[in-house]
Amino acid sequence: MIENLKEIKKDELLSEVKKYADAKARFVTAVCNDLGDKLEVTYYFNASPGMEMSALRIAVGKDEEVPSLTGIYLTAVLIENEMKETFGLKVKDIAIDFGGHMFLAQDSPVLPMLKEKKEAAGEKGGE
Amino acid sequence: MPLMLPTIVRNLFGGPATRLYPFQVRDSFARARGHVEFDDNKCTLCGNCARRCPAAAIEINKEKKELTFFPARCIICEVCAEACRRDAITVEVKWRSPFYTKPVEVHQPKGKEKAS
Amino acid sequence: MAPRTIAPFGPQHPVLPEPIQLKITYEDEKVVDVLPAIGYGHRGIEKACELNEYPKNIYLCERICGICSCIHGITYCEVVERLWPVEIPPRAKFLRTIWSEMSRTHSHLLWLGLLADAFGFESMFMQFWRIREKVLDLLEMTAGQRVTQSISVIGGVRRDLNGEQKKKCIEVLKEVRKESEALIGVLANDYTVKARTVGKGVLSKDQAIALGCAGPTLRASGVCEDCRMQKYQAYGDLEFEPIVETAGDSYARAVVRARETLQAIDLQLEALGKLPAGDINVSVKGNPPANEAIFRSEQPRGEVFYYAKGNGTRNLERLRVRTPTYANIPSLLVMLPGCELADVPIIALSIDPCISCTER
Amino acid sequence: MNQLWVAIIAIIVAPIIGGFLAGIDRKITARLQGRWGPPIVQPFYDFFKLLGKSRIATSRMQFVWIYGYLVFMIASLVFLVLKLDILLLVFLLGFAGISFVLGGFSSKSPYSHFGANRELLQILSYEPVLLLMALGIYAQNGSFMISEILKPSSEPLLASLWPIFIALLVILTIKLRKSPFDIATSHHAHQELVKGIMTEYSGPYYALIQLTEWYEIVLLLGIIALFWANPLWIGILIALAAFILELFIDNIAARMTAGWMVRFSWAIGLVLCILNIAYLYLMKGV
Amino acid sequence: MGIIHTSRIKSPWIIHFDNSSCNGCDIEALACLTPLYDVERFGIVNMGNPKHADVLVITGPVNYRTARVLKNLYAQIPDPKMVIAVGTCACSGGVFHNCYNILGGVDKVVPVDVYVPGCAARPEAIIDGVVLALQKLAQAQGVAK
Ligand code: SF4
Ligand code: SF4
Ligand code: SF4
Ligand code: SF4
Ligand code: SF4
Ligand code: SF4
Ligand code: SF4
Ligand code: SF4
Repeated sequence: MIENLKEIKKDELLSEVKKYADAKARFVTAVCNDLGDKLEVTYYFNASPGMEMSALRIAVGKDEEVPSLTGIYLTAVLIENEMKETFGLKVKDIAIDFGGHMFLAQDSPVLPMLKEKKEAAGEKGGE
Repeated sequence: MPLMLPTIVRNLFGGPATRLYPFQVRDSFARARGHVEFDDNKCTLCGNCARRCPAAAIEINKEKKELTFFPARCIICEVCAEACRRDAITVEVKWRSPFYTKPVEVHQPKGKEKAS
Repeated sequence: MAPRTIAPFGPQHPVLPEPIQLKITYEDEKVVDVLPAIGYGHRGIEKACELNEYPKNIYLCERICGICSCIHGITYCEVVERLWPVEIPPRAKFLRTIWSEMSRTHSHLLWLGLLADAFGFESMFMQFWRIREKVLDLLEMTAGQRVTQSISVIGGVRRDLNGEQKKKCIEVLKEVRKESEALIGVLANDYTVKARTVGKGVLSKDQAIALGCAGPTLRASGVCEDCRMQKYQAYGDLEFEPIVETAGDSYARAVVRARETLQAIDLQLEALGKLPAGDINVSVKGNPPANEAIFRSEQPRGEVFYYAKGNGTRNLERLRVRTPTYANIPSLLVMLPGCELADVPIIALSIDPCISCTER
Repeated sequence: MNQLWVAIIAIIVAPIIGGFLAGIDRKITARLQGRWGPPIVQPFYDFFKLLGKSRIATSRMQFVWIYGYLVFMIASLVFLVLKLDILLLVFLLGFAGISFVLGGFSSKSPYSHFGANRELLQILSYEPVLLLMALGIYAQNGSFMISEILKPSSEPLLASLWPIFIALLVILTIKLRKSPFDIATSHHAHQELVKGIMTEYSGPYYALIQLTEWYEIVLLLGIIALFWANPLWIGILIALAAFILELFIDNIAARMTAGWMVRFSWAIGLVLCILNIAYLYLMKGV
Repeated sequence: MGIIHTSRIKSPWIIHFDNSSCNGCDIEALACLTPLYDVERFGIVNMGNPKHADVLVITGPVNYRTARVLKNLYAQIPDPKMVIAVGTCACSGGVFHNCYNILGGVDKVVPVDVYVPGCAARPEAIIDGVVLALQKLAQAQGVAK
């Protein structure tokens, strides 16, 4: 159960986030989930000062574009790049775009976090 | 300004803190996790340890009646010892010595499945 | 215009034993631009956690990072316990707190040493690490390992503290407190140390919040936020007051950590004194239901965020870990430009960049 | 003929003494830090090991400059033992430093460049003081010749030149690359520059640098010993005490920045020297 | 050449490379330099510069990106050189055996002379490993002479 979770539409995202920024909330992180046909992204904020957490959740199709938060919160740079390369989430206009190779090297697996990759990834042994 | 001076003078005259390791070995703590040992007389090849090992360091081959342990994969988490109901795995306090080639321990357990 | 030089800082660099590369553009010796290049520590732990059964992940999560390993293991257990939810016995809560604070002590001493090393104060580095060994001995005595303690399981803790160990802990902790207090006095007042840290890498309060910093980096800029204020585990029963400094420079970050070291020792002593009797774990049967949970705890480097999603099977549907360094790295983009080459290691170190947890 | 033999013996003995001093340095430093420390002969092991390493070719010019560094250093040592002109000695020492810097600049590594830049700053901060020291000696003795200092009849320089002596201690810290002045490179700790100016030298060439540094230690301590030249053993004791003092300073200070170093050595060193010389001239009454 | 051979054994300068380890073994390797263990007794100095190093100490499993860096680093160390893999995951991948970005142990990329197991490898074990590596070097030289 996640407290203060608000499900919103993709188009409302930036305006909602702006409200947090104006209230001087701290951006904590975003979590991406693979729901099969859709990707669900949840953005977590911490009301500052204090430790109260709230969240915004959007669900988008796998080929839909998502606006970037980096215009408002520069710190979202890392997580947006990460979601882009591990889930294939199409984030538009990230402030510093690592082009899908922030964590992953040229020869790493592609989009490793998607569910259908599960079996393939599990087989690679240790030694 | 030389605030560090007392400390270093104390170090100079107090003698070094160094434990001259290979020549001077301290006893391990009583419950330190050093390495795991298998007791072939107790093991019944049930496979509990292999299923629970987070590092996949134990492999069980029921056909050949063999338990293979790969020390170079073991992270000494003690999970296998907790999982084993026959007390066939003990955690020793001494760490495993380094090696030139990765060892593979093949065990052929003789333990009987008790009726209990 | 002065000639520009691009020098990589890392990925293999002695001062920062962490695999991060900062591509720094210099003009003479002034930094004009920074681009962090990461990915040297990426392993794919979040995915592996979906492939493993629940208990195995404790050991995998602990190895997200070897320095806050203890708190990673505990936080994973806490978030998974919230999926059911499971309530753990009070003694287990206290023990988790004690071990968390013990690892905070060792981590902060380690960092203070590394900082001393970054400005070339070798004897201070050695001295901090010498004190730290005593804390590691305590960890080994109580938990069985110096670095990866593996004391937490879902439903409680694995090992108990007996009376003798408790006595020994109190004795050693008092010793450590006295020694670190003296050394911290040197760190905080030495002329050369101050000359190298005061006013270096200033981060204002608003910047710190906007950049989403965490932990000592945030608190050194005057923001009073500490996950322990949520009163999880035993923190509700202990006297805890977040440590805040206002200057926002490298010196303030060092002072916050130095004071937290002493505070962590006090918290341990208090918790050891109040340790309730009772069981150390409850047995948890079956798989957690399809549910989501988040949990945040305060690691030495700041707030760590765990998100877990179960699906009723013996595997997690999704685990997400946001570590404090992940939140702190963007602040380098603001702090480094404009500083001198000689200050780069100090400023980079002042956020305590730990890459292994950032990239998992 | 006699002079030649003195020079040859000095060239052979100096690195042995220097090596042992380096070993003592490491041992005492370790003890100050509460460690056991390496054996005293460790620098020799390092030296011979480096000689046996394979050579990895980088820029050729670099190695020419490194030989220059060594040769100039030996030359200035010869000047000292043959009791020749101290002003020329200071110039030769300067040339040695400059060869080292040029060696750093002739490689491609940015670390090497930064290191060379800083080494240059170091030269900038110590050369003026050394020159003024020579001038001070001239003001005292009326001659630049070292033989003049060593004359049994002459008074110890320390009596009248103690401010210059203090400035020289600051220079010694810079030259021995000790905190707070281990800017261009350092022996024990690591820093933002990896190994700074030495980054690009490997194997036998690195051994040569070490050899040069051993000469340098002996040379500098020799200059310090001149400040109490009669009897010379007191001077040598003073030099050793100065050396030990450096080890303590190294361990009670953090590394400062290059800019701070230049300011410090000029503010303290130059001012002390100039006041000293001015006083001497006034005293001698013009 | 006698003195050079002895010196090689008496003066192993190390360079430490962190692949993608959890830091556990890194801090233990660092702890070896500190007062309680002080490996400078054996002439070991942490150089941080491959061109000056003799022994490459590697912690952590190899991932796709560090594999290239590691190969590079190994090539920069002048001969003769030794490689010590410190920690279970440097030996075999250990607990990270099923992570997607991990190739496995260090020996997949560079030849390893000595493996030091343990998670994290204790400073004592690391010292044992260095001693073992030096013995191997001494033996190899005995044959070569
Ligand atoms: S004890 Fe027997 S039944 Fe139980 S897990 Fe082992 S083999 Fe299976
Ligand atoms: S993956 Fe390995 S440990 Fe897990 S169930 Fe299969 S055989 Fe057992
Ligand atoms: S100690 Fe842990 S890693 Fe080692 S074999 Fe047992 S379960 Fe596996
Ligand atoms: S060691 Fe124990 S747990 Fe493992 S197979 Fe044997 S009896 Fe079963
Ligand atoms: S001793 Fe300090 S500076 Fe040297 S490599 Fe280790 S951490 Fe870096
Ligand atoms: S912040 Fe992360 S990497 Fe750093 S010590 Fe804590 S858990 Fe480990
Ligand atoms: S910040 Fe990360 S890598 Fe560093 S010590 Fe903490 S958990 Fe480990
Ligand atoms: S062996 Fe263990 S402690 Fe060492 S780096 Fe690997 S996971 Fe970390």
